[in-house]
Amino acid sequence: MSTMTMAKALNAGLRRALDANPKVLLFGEDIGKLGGVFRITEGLQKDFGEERVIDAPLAESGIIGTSFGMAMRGYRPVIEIQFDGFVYPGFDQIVSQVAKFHNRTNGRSSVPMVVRIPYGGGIGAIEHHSESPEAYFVHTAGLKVVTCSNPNDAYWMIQQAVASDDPVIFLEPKRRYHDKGEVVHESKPIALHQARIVRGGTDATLIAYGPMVKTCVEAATIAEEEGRSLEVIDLRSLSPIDMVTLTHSVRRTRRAVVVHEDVRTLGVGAEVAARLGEELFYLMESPVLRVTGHDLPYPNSRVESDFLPDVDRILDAVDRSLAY
Amino acid sequence: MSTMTMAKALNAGLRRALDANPKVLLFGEDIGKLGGVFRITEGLQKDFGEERVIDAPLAESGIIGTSFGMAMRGYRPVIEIQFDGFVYPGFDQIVSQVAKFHNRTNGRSSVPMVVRIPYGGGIGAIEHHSESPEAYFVHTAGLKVVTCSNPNDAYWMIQQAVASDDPVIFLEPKRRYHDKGEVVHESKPIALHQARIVRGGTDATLIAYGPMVKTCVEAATIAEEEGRSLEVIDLRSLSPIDMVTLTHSVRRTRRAVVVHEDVRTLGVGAEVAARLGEELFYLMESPVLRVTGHDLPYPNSRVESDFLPDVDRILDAVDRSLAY
Amino acid sequence: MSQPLQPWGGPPGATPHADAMTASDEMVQLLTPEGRRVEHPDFAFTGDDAEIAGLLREMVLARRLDLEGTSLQRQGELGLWPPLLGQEAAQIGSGRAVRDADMVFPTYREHGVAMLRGVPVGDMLALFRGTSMGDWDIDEHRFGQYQIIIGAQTLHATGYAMALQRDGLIGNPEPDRNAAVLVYHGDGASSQGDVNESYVFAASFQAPVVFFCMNNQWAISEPSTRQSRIPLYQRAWGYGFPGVRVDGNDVLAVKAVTDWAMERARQGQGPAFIEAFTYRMGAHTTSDDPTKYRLSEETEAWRRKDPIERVKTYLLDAGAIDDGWLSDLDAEADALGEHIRSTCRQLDSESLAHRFDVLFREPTAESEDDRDAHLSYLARFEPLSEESAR
Amino acid sequence: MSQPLQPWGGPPGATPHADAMTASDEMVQLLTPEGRRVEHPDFAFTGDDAEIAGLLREMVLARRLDLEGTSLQRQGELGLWPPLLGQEAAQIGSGRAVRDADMVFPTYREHGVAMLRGVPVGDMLALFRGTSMGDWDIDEHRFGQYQIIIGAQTLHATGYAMALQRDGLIGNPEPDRNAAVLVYHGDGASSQGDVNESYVFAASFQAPVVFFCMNNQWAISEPSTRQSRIPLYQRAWGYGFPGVRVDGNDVLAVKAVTDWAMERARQGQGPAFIEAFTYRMGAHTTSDDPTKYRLSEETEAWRRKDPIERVKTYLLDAGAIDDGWLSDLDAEADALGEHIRSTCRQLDSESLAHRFDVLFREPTAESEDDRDAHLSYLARFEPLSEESAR
Ligand SMILES: Cc1ncc(C[n+]2csc(CCOP(=O)(O)OP(=O)(O)O)c2C)c(N)n1
Ligand SMILES: Cc1ncc(C[n+]2csc(CCOP(=O)(O)OP(=O)(O)O)c2C)c(N)n1
Ligand SMILES: [Mg+2]
Ligand SMILES: [Mg+2]
Repeated sequence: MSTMTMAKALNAGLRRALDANPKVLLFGEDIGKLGGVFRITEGLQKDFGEERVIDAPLAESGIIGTSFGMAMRGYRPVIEIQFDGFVYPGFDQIVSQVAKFHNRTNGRSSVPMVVRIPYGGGIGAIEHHSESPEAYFVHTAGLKVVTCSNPNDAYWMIQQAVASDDPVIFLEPKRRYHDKGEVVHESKPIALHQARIVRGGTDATLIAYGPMVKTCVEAATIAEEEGRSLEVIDLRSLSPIDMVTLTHSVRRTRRAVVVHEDVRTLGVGAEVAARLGEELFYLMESPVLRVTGHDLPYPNSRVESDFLPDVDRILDAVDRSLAY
Repeated sequence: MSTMTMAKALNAGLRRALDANPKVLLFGEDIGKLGGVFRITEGLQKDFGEERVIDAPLAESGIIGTSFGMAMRGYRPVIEIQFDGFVYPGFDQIVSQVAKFHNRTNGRSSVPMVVRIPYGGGIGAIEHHSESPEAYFVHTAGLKVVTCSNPNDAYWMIQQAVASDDPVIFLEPKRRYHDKGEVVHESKPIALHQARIVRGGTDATLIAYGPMVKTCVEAATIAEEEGRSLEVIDLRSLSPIDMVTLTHSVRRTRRAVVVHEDVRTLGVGAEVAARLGEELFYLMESPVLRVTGHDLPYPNSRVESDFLPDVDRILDAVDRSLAY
Repeated sequence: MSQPLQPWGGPPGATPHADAMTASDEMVQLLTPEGRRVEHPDFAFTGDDAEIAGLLREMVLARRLDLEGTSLQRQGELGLWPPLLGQEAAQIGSGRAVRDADMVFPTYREHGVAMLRGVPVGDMLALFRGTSMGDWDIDEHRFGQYQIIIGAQTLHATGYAMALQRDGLIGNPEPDRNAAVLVYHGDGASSQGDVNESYVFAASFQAPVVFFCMNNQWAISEPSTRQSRIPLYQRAWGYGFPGVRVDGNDVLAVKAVTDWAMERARQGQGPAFIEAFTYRMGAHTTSDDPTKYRLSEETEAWRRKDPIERVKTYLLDAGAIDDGWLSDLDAEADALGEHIRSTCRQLDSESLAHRFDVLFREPTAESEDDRDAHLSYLARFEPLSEESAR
Repeated sequence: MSQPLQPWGGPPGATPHADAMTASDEMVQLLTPEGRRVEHPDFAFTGDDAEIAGLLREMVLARRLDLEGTSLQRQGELGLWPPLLGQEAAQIGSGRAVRDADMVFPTYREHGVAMLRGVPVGDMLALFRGTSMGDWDIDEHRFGQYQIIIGAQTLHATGYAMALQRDGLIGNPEPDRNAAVLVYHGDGASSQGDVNESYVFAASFQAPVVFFCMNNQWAISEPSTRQSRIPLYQRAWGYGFPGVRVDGNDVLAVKAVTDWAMERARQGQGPAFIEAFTYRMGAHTTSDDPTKYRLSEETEAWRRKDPIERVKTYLLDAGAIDDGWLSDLDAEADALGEHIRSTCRQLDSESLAHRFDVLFREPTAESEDDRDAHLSYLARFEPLSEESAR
C-alpha cells in the first residue's frame, strides 16, 4: 500500500501492463519524451523503448485506425487522446470500426484496445479542453466505458482495461489527477464493471462517477451535519451500468440523484433515470433527479463554476427529492 | 394539395428553398447528375446550376467543414450525407465547430446550415446503411434536430430547416421515402419544433418519430380493434423536444411508451422517460416504457426485423404499461 | 529552371529504376490492348506463358464470380452486388503479387482477390445476402473484411504493417521471413481524411504497406477529376514515397509493379503507391444506374481495352493455349457458377439472439440479460405460431 | 531517367517563374540572418526601406504583445498563452500580404496577424483569460476565431474561398474587386485528415485559398519529421498546386512569397501552399516545458537567425533608421505593453446566463427555460450572500 496521486497511479498501472504483456503498446501524441501533457506516461518510453511507447503523428483518426490494425495482429494498443475535445476526429473509427469489429466478424476477431481520455472541466482551461464525451460512447453498442475516481481505481482499472479482450474507453477525470489517495497493490480489485458504494446512507442515493464522486462525498458529508444520510455510489463502469448495485441501493433509499458534468439531455443520468424508473416504479418516493452540466457548449472558464454541478446544487436536488 | 412520395416532397421542398433564396446551396456526394442515391435532388443541378448544386469530393468532414466556411460568408449550405453511417467522419466538424459557433462567437456569427441524413433501417441494406445516429446529435448542445414522418412534413420541414438561422440536423426516414401522402402546399405549416398528435387516444400515449410513426399508427389501429385507445405523438423535433405537447398528452393518458429504431441505451427514449418522470411523477400510472432497437450494432439484414420495433413489440409494451 | 528533387526526396533507394519511373507521367504497360507484349525500362514480367495462362484463368473465374453475383442479385438472392467487371486484371495481377504471409485489406469490390486468398464463396456472398456481415476468417486467409466506410481500411492496413514491423517480419535476409500489407482503395477514397492520414502514418513509420489505388475513373457518379485534377499516383510524392501509374487492364504490368512494391516493402524500404488505371465497366452496384451520369461512348472505348481479351489474344498468338484449353476453362467457370448459385441459396442467417452473444468477447450481464429478454419475448409467440400453423 | 512533369501537373500558369521555383528544394530567402539582402530568381521584395521599417515596427510590437501575454499568464491574469516568439517575420510578412477584402483563418498562435487585422487586444486576451471564447467581430476584421481543434480551420477557409468564388470576387480585371483567403496551420497539423481534405477541396474547386504552413519545427514535443520525412511544401505537389518553402525568419521573403500566392489566388489561379521554415523559440504554451524534449543547442542556433535582428541590422546599415527611431519604437512598445496590461486586468466575463441567450440565434423554449431555471436557482442564494455580506 502506498499513497500517490491519480496521475502516478495511472503511470504505475500502465507500467505494470507493459511489464505483464509484451504486446501492450502505448500510442499517442507527445507521450514519449514529454510523457504526455499530463505526464501520465512519464518515463515509460525510456524504459520500454520507442517501439512500444510511440509518439504518433498529429491525427486522432489515424491513431485509432492504425491501433485497430495493430490490435488485429495481436497487439494491445493503449491510446492516449490528449484532451477530451480531441477525440471527435477519431469518432468514426471508434463507433464504426472498433465498436463493431467483434460483432461483424461473428466473434472470430477482436480488437482489444484501450482509448484513454482525460476528461471533464474545472481546471480553468480553454475551450475543447473540458468536454465530457462519455454519453456518445455509452450510447454506442460494442464499447465498454469505464472511469476512475480515485488513485486505487485508476491503478487497477487501467490494468483491467488493458487486459480486457474487448475495446474499452477509459475516461480519466483530469481535475482529479493530482488528488492523492491510497493504492492497495496487494489485494485483488473488484470487477471492472462493478459499481462501488463509496459511502453508505439511508435517505437518498447519490449516483456519480469520475470527477463528481468526490463532490458527492463532500455533499454527503455536509448533509450528514444537517442530519441527512446520503449514500454515494461510484458507477465506475458507464457501459455496462451495474444496475444490481444501483437498484439494491435505491430499493433502500427510495430516492436517487444522478450527478455528472456532462450536459443533461441524454447524459448518462437520463439512462439511469429511465432504468430506475422502469425497474423500481412502485418503490420510488420521488423521481430520479439530475444534477448536471447545463445544456450548453462547455463555457469559458470564468463561468465554469456556474456550469458544473457543485455541492450546493447537489444538496438542492436532495432537498427537492426529499420534499416529494 | 397534391399526393406524392416523401422523396418527391423533399425534392419539391428543396426546389422551393433554392428558389426562395439565392444563397441556398446543395452540397454532397452524387447529388448532381445522379440526383443523389435516393434521387432527392433529382433535376436540381440541371435547373440551378453546378455552382448551387455541387458534387463534393468524397469526404464528409470536408463537406461539412467547407460548408461551415460558406455559411460564414452568408451562404446556406444544405448538405446531403449519403447514408446515416457515413456521417461519423464529419462528426468532429458537427459537434466541435457547427454546434458551437454561435455560442463561441457570443452570438455575433452563425452558420445556418442543414445536414440532411437519410436514416434508419428496414430496407434490407448492408451494414452502415441503417443507422440511427440521432441521439449523438440530440446530446450535443447547439444543434437543432428534426425528422419528418410523412410527405407533408417533409415538404415543409425541409424549407423551415433551410430558413432557420441555426444549424439543423435533418433526419429523413429512408424506409418511408416511397410512401405517398398528401402535401398541402397552401396552408402554413406548424412550427418546426412542435410535436404533432397524429391520432388521439385516452389509454396510453405512443411517442415516436420518423420511421416509427407509421408503425405506431398501425399499432394504435390494431389496439383500437381490441378496445384500446392509444394516442400517437410524432415528436418531429428531437432537439428541442416539445415537452408541452408531450406532457399535455400524458397528463391525460397517464401512460407512455416511447418507440424508436435507435438502440435503447441513451436513445431519445431515455431522455423522454427521464423528463416525463421528472415532470409527471405523481400522475404516471406506470413507468415510461421503451420499445427500441436492441443494444447491438445494427445487424445483418436477414435478422433486422427482429431488431426493429414492430407492431407486436409495441402492443406488448402497451399491455405491460396497462398492466401496472 | 531549377532541377527537381526526386519527388519523394531522400537518397535513391535500392530500386533506382523503379523509383525513377515514378517521376514519369507515363503509365506502365507490358501488354497492349491488342495483345502485344512491350518492354518497359523499369518493370518486367518475369513469368512464363504458363503463368500467364494461370492469370487468364483466374481473371475468367473472377469475371464469372462477378457475373453470378450480379445475376443472383437480379433474382433476389442477394440484396446488393458491387460488380468488378473490367477490373479483373487489376485485381488478379495485384492479388497474385501477394504471398501467403502477406496481408490484404480490400474495399467491397475485390472479389477476385478474395477468391485468390481462398475466401469461401459463401462467406463473401453472405454479406450481400444479409445473412452475415462478411465473417470469413481474417487470419486464416490473411484477407480483411470488406470495408463499407470509404477508406477506413487504409488505416487498419497501415497499423497492421506497423505490427509486422514489430513482429520483426521485414528486412530479414531470408526473404521468406518477410511480409507486407497490400491495401486497396478507390479513386473516390483518395479524398477521405483517413486515407491521407494513412499515407502520413505509413510514411512516418516507414511501414511495409502498399496502397493500391483502383482508379476505375468513377466514384459512383463522380469522375475521378472531382477528387484530383492531377494523376492520383502523384499524391504519394507529397508524402515522400514512390507512386507509380500502371495500366490497370494489363495483368502483366499490374503483377510486375505490385511485385516490385511489395518486395520493396518486405525489405523494409517503406510504403509505395500504385495507381491502377482501369475502368468500372458495370454499375457502381446493382442499385446504380450509370446511364444517368456517363456516356456509352466512354464505356465502349474502354471495352476495347478489355483486360481479359488481350491476354487471350496474346496466349493464342503465342500458341500457349488453344480453343480446347479455353473450352475447358469455360467448363470450369460453369462449374464455379453452379457452385456459387447453390451455395448462395443455402445461406441462412443465425438468429438475432446470436448477435448478443458476439457483442463482446467477454459478455456483460447487460448483454446476456438483453439476449434472454429477447428470447423470452420470442418464446411467447411460439405457441401462437404453432397454433396458427394448425 | 524520364523528365518529370511540373510537380503540380498541368500547363505552366501565369507565373512561370514562381511555379518553377516550387520544384526546387531551396528555400526562398531575400534577407540573410546577417542582415544582407540577396536576390532570388523568382521572388523579389518590391517595397522601399520605409516599408521595411514598417515591418520591423510591427514585428517588434508583435513580440511585445507576445511577451506581455506570457508575463500576464505568469502573473495569473491569463490561464494560458501560446507564445509566438521567433515567428514574428512569418506572421507579419504574411499578414501584410493580406488586403482588407481578403479573409484570414488563424490557428491559436497568430497574435501578430490578429494585431495587423485590427483585432482588439482585449478580445484576443479574453480567450486566454477565460472571459470569452474569442469573440472578436469576424466579419469586421476578416479574421476568423482562433481555432483549437488542430486543422479544422483549413476546411472553413476553403469553404470561405468557395464562397468568394460564388460571390464573383476572383479573376476580375479590376484587381481591387478580387479577394482570397489566407489560412494558417502548423507542421503538426499537416497530418490531420481535415487539413488534407482541405487540400483536396481547394484543388478540386480551384478555390482562392493560400495555405500558410507555419513549420516551427515542433508540434508540442514532436519534431516535424514525425509528421513528414520530406519537406512539407512538397505535400502540395501531390494535390496539384504549387508549394514553396520560404525562410520564415525573413520577413521580406515571406512577404514576397505570400504576395505572389495571394495574388495568384485572387486572379483565379487556385490554391497555393507556403511552408514558412521557422522556429518556435518559446514553449508550446505557458503550460509546456520544452527542456523535456529539445536541446538548448538547437534553440541557440535558431536564436542566431532571429527574425527581428536581421531587419534591424539591415536598416541600420542602410541608414534607414537610427537609434532615435529605435528608442521611439521602444517607447511605442512600452505604451502597447501598458495598454495590454490594463486592458487585460479589466476584462470580465458575462455571466453563464448569457450563454443560454447565445446558444441559438432563434432561442428555443428549452434554452429559455434552462436559463430561467438557472437564474432562479442563483436568485435563491442572493439574500443569503447579502446576509453574509452584512
Ligand atoms: C464514408 C463513406 N461515405 C460515402 C459512402 C458511399 N459510397 C459508397 S461507394 C462510394 C464511391 C466510392 O468510390 P471509389 O473510392 O472510387 O471506389 P469504387 O466504388 O469506384 O470502387 C460512395 C460515395 C461510403 N460508403 N462511405
Ligand atoms: C485535434 C487536436 N488534437 C490535439 C490537439 C492538442 N494540441 C494542441 S497544439 C498541438 C501541436 C500543434 O502543432 P503544430 O500544428 O505544429 O502547431 P504549433 O503549435 O507548432 O504552432 C497539439 C497536439 C488539439 N488541439 N487538437
Ligand atoms: Mg472508383
Ligand atoms: Mg509546429
